[in-house]
Amino acid sequence: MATLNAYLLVGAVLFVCGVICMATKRNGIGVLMGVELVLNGANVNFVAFSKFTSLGLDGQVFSLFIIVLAAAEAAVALAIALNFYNNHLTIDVDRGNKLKG
Amino acid sequence: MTETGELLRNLLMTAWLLPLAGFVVEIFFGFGLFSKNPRHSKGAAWCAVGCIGTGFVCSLIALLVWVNKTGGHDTYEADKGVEKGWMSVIADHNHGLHPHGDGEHAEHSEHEDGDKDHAAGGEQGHEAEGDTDSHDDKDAHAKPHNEEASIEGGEWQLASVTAEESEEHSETEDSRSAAEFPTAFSGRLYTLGEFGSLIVSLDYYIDSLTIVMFAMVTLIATCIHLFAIGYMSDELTDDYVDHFAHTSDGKHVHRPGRFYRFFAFLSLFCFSMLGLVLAGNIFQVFVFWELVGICSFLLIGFYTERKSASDAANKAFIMNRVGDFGFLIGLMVLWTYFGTFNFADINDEGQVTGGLFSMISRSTEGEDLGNVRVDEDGAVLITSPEGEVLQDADGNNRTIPYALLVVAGLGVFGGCIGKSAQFPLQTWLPDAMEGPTPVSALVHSATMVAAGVYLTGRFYPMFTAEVLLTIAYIGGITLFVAATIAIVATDIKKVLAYSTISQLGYMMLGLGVFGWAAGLLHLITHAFFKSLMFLCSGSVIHGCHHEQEMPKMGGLLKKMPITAICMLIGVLAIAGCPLFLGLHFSGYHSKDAIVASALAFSEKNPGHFLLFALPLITAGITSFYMFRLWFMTFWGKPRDQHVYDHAHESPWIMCVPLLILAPFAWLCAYGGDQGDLYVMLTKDAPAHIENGVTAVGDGVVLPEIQEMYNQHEAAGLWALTSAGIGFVLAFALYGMNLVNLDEMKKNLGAAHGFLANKWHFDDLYDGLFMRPAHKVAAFCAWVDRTIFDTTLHFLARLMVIIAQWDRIFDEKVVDGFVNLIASATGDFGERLRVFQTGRVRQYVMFIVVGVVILFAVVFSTFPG
Amino acid sequence: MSSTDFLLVAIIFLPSVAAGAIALMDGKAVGTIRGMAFASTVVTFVLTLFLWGAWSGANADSPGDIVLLCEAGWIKSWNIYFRLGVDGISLPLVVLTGLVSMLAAGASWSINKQHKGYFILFLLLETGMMGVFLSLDFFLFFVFWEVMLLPMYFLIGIWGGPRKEYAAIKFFLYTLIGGVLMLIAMLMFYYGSGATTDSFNLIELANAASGSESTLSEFLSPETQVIAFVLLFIGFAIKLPAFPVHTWLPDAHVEAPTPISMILAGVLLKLGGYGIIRIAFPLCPYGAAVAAWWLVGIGVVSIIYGAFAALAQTDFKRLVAYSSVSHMGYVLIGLGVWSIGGDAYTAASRDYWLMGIEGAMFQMVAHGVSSAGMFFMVGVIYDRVHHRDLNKFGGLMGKMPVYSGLAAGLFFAGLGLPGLCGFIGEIFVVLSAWQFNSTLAIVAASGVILTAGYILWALQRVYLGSEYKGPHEEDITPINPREKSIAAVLLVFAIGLGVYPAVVFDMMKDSTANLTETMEQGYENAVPAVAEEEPVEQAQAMNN
Amino acid sequence: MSIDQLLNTTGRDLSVYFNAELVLSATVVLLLLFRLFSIDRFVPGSFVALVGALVAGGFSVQQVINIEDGTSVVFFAGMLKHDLFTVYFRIFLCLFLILTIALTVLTGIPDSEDSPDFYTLLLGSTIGMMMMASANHLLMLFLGVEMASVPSYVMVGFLKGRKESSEAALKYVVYGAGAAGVMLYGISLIMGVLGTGDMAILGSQLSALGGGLGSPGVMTVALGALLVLAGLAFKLSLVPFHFWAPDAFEGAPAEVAGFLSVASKAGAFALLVRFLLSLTGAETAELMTWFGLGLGLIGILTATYGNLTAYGQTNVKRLFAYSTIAHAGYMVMAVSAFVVLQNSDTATADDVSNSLSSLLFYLAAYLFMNLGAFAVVAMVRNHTFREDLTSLKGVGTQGNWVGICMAICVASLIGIPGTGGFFGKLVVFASVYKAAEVSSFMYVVLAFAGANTVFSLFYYVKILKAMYLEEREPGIQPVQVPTAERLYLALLGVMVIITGILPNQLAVIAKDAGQSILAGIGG
Repeated sequence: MATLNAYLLVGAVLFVCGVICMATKRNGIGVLMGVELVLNGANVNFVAFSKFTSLGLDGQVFSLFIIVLAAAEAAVALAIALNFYNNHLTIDVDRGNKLKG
Repeated sequence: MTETGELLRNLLMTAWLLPLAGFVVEIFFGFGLFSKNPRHSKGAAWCAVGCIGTGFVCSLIALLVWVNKTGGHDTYEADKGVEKGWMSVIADHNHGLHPHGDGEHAEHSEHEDGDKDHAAGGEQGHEAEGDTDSHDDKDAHAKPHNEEASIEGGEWQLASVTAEESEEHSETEDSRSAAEFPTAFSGRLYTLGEFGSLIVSLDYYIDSLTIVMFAMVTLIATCIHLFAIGYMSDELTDDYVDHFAHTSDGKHVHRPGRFYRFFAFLSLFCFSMLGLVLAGNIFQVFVFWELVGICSFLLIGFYTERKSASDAANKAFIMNRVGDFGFLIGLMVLWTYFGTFNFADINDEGQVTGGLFSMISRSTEGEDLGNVRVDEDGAVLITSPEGEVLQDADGNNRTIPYALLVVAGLGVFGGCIGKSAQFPLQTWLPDAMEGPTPVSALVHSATMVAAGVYLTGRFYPMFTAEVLLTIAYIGGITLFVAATIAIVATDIKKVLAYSTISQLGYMMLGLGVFGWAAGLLHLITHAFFKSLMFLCSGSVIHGCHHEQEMPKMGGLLKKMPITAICMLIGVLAIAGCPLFLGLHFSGYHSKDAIVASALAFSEKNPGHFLLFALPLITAGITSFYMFRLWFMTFWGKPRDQHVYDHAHESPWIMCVPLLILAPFAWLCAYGGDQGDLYVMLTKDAPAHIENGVTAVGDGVVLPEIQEMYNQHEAAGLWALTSAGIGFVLAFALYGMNLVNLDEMKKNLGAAHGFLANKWHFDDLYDGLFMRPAHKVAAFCAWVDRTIFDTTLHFLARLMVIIAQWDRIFDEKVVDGFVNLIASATGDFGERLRVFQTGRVRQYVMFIVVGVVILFAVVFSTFPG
Repeated sequence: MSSTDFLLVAIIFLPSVAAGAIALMDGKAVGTIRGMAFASTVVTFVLTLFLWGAWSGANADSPGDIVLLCEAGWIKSWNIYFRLGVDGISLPLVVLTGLVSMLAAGASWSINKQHKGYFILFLLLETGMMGVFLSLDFFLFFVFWEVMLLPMYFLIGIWGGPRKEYAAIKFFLYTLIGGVLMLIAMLMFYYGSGATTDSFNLIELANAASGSESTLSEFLSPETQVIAFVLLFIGFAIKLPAFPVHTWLPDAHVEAPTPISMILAGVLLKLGGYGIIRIAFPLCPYGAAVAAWWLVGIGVVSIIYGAFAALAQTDFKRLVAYSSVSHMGYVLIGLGVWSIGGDAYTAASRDYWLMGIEGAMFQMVAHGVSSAGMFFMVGVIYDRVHHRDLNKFGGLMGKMPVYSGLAAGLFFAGLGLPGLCGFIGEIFVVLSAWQFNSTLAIVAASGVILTAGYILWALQRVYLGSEYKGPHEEDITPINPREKSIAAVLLVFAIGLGVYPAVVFDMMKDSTANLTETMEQGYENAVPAVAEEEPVEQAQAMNN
Repeated sequence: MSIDQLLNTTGRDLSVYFNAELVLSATVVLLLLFRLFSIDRFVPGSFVALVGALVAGGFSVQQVINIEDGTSVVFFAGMLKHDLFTVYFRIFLCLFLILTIALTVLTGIPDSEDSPDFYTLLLGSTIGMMMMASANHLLMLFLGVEMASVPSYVMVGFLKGRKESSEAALKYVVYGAGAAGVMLYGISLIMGVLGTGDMAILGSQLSALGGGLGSPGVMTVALGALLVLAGLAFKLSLVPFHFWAPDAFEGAPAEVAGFLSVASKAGAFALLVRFLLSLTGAETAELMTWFGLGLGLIGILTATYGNLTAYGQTNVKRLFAYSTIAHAGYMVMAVSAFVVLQNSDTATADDVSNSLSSLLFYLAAYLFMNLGAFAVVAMVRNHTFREDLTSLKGVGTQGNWVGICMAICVASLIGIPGTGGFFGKLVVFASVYKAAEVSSFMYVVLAFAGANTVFSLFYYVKILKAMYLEEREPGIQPVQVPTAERLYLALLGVMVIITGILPNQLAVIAKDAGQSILAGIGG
């Protein structure tokens, strides 16, 4: 029987993976995938907490919302990525370095 | 306030304020308000003459009133007064002064009327001569017959009034306090500022010294105004060519004449000078002290186009300010410890406030230091007019540390040093000769420079023995140094200037050796003969078309006899020449008195022998250089034919003043220490000069007045011998040309050079003060630029360098302190900008880093 | 609203109203704009004279108190009120402001671009100045204080000389720093007095500080008073300006156009001194007593430093600017000569301090006249030859005799010549200083030599001499009637104040006497508190 | 709770407490429908949006009238909370929305083609912010943030053809998503440990955990809270989560930048206050004080960073972005003071509500001055097609309204008395000073706040200098704005001054709002 901590560990790993993905991927889509990982890391936590603690259904509801929101956000993010591509003819996020300082 | 007091006040204030009114009118002359062609009009001059002339008449009336009133009462008052401090001093003094006068009380009431008339009449006639000039000799000769009687009588009358006045004063002054200032009138004009118990006001203080000074100043000023109408007449033009001022292309400066302005300044000066004399408190003296200074500045720099003139004006004013700095310190001490500036006690609605002169009481009690009352700690006690020790709110005795009293005295005297061109601040006066000659005559010989002596005399009660000794030495050094320089000076005005310094030194020395009356007598006599000589020199310069160098003159006696004779009278007066029938030249009396005081002093204090030797030797030097001047100018053959050919006697408007002044220069001190003038002056002498001061420890002994009188004969002989030698030498060298002067000059080159360079004082001051001051100034400016602006700026840059940051913020917009913050913050901001890399992946890293850092911070500082 | 309320409000806001009217005018109607602006300053000046009359009536009833109070609610949630009033300390400065503003408006004919904006800002500035002098609510005071910043920034920055931007921002920066410190001090008083209805009321705060009856139940502890005083003092010292924080002044004065230099020197510097008297002193008597030595010391350094710096300048206007630093040093000395707490302090010492304060106040008024005059005179010649290099003048006495005469008079007033206004303030301050500290007094007195030095030297280089040595000689025309009348008015005031200074002293004497008494009370109130705490601290130290 | 009850209450909630949001949502739908049926050719999208915003604003104002003093109502099954605080922000946001729409109409930034989309996004984002202001559950917290953020990502990238715009949008979305993830993770920890997401009881749950501050439970909650705060800090652009802001502002149109700088901050601050209050329980004073001081530190860093970095900027929008960061720093100081005071024994209730109201006041004053500044930037851009400082040169001396409005706004941003910015700063400083009596660290905060006022002078004056002291460069178009724009600018300028010289009413309202939320948590 997996314990709460095990789930939490999985969540944390997902979270960290996501962050690392965001920070290292040069491909815009890859970065967005990292975002999904981060969100889902939290999702795992919620579901685990709802199972093991008094949080109850709240956690599961929360995770549902997150999934929906992640979808919406992904849609927007993809649109923006597409726009970026239109302008830069690449999806390499490092090429977007005009704004700085 | 008595009627007499009011009358005197009104008269003197009229004399004082008229020149101010004159100034206001005259200064607007240039606008053509009063005349269609202001540049050609003498209106301003006549306005000025009218003002100062009226002032003179007022002063004269005041003098007569004073003599009359003070002489108009019975002598029993004097007996009453014997019991009272100051009064008794005067009375005793008179007894001591005149052996003949002893026991003659009974006669006085009989003599009363006649004496009074004579005293008044004598003076009146005396002065009236000045105006009319015609009966000069007759009156002068007529006087001696009644001399003895009139002097004694007049003097007794004057003395007797002291107590009488004190009764009359009771309206404003407590009779007791008035008794201490028996013939003095004092009151308030208006208040400048009132701070709790402290009041700063404008007051007036009228005593015999004031009145004598008023008469002297107004008379001389009137004469000089008249003289100046002639002397300055070439300014009456629209195109005045100044031959001494050049433009950069070498041409002479052309400018409109400024006749009216000269007289405006003269009027302003007269106002200031009279205000100084009339002042009733030391603060007010300071006020007018500065005002005469600025008038002197304006008049010295009258030829504004000449660099030398404006330099001299600046020098005069700034050197005076150096002295005034001391004056200011004195004022601060006095103000802090005495809480008043008033000379005399002031009575406000029955409440008598002590004046300075009654706050230091002199007694001969055992515990006292010198003759000043002190407490057990050696601090000087401050007393009320009644002679009781004052107490502060906590019930402690009010005191002033003895040292601070000395500081106060020295400080005030410091002002006198500057104003009277004493060593070490003497160098401005010769330069001041850049001003027109009437200015030199009025401001820089007769009146303003004598103000220092006047103040020293006026403030005498506050000086301690140490201060007096300083005064004496300063005077001694000055009189010798200046006289030696005068030997080699060739500019006729410069000789007179150095002579003035030297004579002022005499006065200071006289005052310093406790010869109060001697010093002030010399002040008056000197004023007359020196102004006369300056006017004569002005006449010579005018006659020789602005030639001032004596080596180019000679033989002018024939061309300008009036000038020459008048000058000779002046020379004889300054040399101290005696004459038959008691018609001694005034300098004889006054210098004799000073030398006698010095002799008495050095007998008491053998260690200070120099104080006798210096004036004695200098008497000879004085005689030498003055006769040198006269011989070089008027005697012998013309040295420069061109100058001689064009020389001419001055017009009547310039000669008349000479003729008016000459008899005064000759005879004003008639009678010496028994003469009218002397007696009148001593009427209000400070109380403690009578008895002298006994030394405490190693201190100096100040001689009694009687001891000085005893030395008169001996001193007179000494001085006469010395002067005689001087005359003989001068006659030999310049009158008969026995020696080749050029040879001598060559042989004595070093000494001559030293003297011709005025003992190198100017160089010394330049190196000591002027250059350092400008250095410091430059330093301050540099500090402002550097310390406050650049250094911090530099630090900001240093910070950048240390940080190895290569994008130095190079905004050129701002520098300095703003730049510090601006560039420091700017640099810092720039460095912060590097974090804003513009790369989104790094941004994400920053989130992580941020969270981790926060995490670390959280759990390192977590309260649990 | 009573008539006196109206008077006070009108004095403050009339210039603003005029500014509003000008804003609606056509910018090309230069003459009308000038006339309008000048007229409004004249009316304001006349109103200040009416205020004088109203004040003297009210002051007779309650000598020395702040009278003609006018109060209206403003920001009630923060206990901020619109409180105005006048007493003998503010009145002379109000009149001075009216006068200098009027003359500066007259001097503004030389402004040659963007007249409309200039006069709007100018009038707003006058509102700010009047507001500072008349407000009795700390917050209101602060608002007016800071409100002047922006107009001044633009006035210097747009119409100024070559380095105008630098000067403007420097002025802005320094004043803002001072303002921030003052803001913090203001909060200290607000909360220190319990944040109640009267916590911004300067009168009640002063009452509380002096320990007399007050609507405020609590007040700052003595230690806090010291901190508050330091904060306030720095803020005011910047404006004054005092030695280490003076460097904005030369730049601002030099770069500003002539009328603004007149305002700066004539009025703005006085705000610093006024702030100290009106706020820093009565609100922190204990702090003032503790800091007295610093005040005097800084004052002395300012005098000497300013004088030396002036001596070194070659720019005519800069010289005058540094002379302001020097002259305002006397103000600090006069205010600071409070030897309370020392052994030698007696009832008489307070009189000397009173003399110092009144001398300082007089010095502010006198400097307002003389320095405004000096700046104006510099401006007159600058308008003609467009340079200010002292070494390139000379001979103006011959070319512009009337101008030179007037200028000499005004410069002599700056020099401290008796009979002119500069003398009275300086001498009274110096005289009062010896009882405080003789050394400092002597050093301060030595300033008279330096002052004479730099002023005379400048006069010699500019006015005397045989010929004019600089460029644009052909443009040197005689002074015109407008300039002549401005200078003459200033000179008349300089002479009048110098000859009869009692006119100013009479105005302020009751108020300053009140001030010294209450501050003495305040100090004595605070001393037991300090004395009590010390044993406690010692006991704690023992326990530890 | 039965379904009937639920339906009933929901109906009531919708019509009474949620009507403003409802109107805005309806407007969004309407906009989309109009586009669908091409009605937008006859009825401009801006008009529809404006009407919607006005109606929503009207409802919000009506809520003020209806609300009873000091009451708070929980609705939507405890998800949202209705009190004066909420209403205050609703009105604030509606007002701002109206002004923004007006501005976009004047400057014409969305062309008619795109305008329904643009206003849809704008309105959607505003709804999210309103939800942030009324959130009473951690779920709503998250939803609100996301709802406000997601449309704003798009708005930043609205200038489709511009490289900078798309780059800015991408950065914003990535950064925002990352921050959301972090926040979400924090929420999960808090909810997991405390067993609830209801913000009303978080505090009591936390207190009930016991075991002192060192216990793992509390530590975990603290960590969770920290992560949530990091997410909020992203919205507030606090250092070190500010990186998106300058880039996004520079890339976005000035109108959008203005909107983001004010509105999303307002919502986020409301949320921050609510979140921090929710954690306050009987035993949490020490923890919360510590959070408060931490916020103070963040405030120092943020204000200093913003002001210093702004100095070197040449792009006006970027400069104002840093200015926005700096002002967020001041406001966080107010929050910090509020938290410190709220958790101290000595501070009175009045002090606490004053400190909260200082934040609310500052926000209101900031609304006008910052919008004014961005409006000027937008208008100048329309004439010069540039947004750098050089393009502003000489604009002021041309004597038009743009310069005066900008001068007033800049003065207010500096904090010159007579402007709203000054009074805002004063009340913030006052709260910090008051808090310093509790914790002396706040003196440091106060000192930095003061110093930052001075620092900020430099770059603000650069703007004034360019506008007034420098000559217009040749070849740059003069800026002469039409009357409507003048009036708009005049309105903002006047409002800045009114908030400065007659701030009493606003201060009273802000105080009431502050008191209401405090009353809501029962002290």
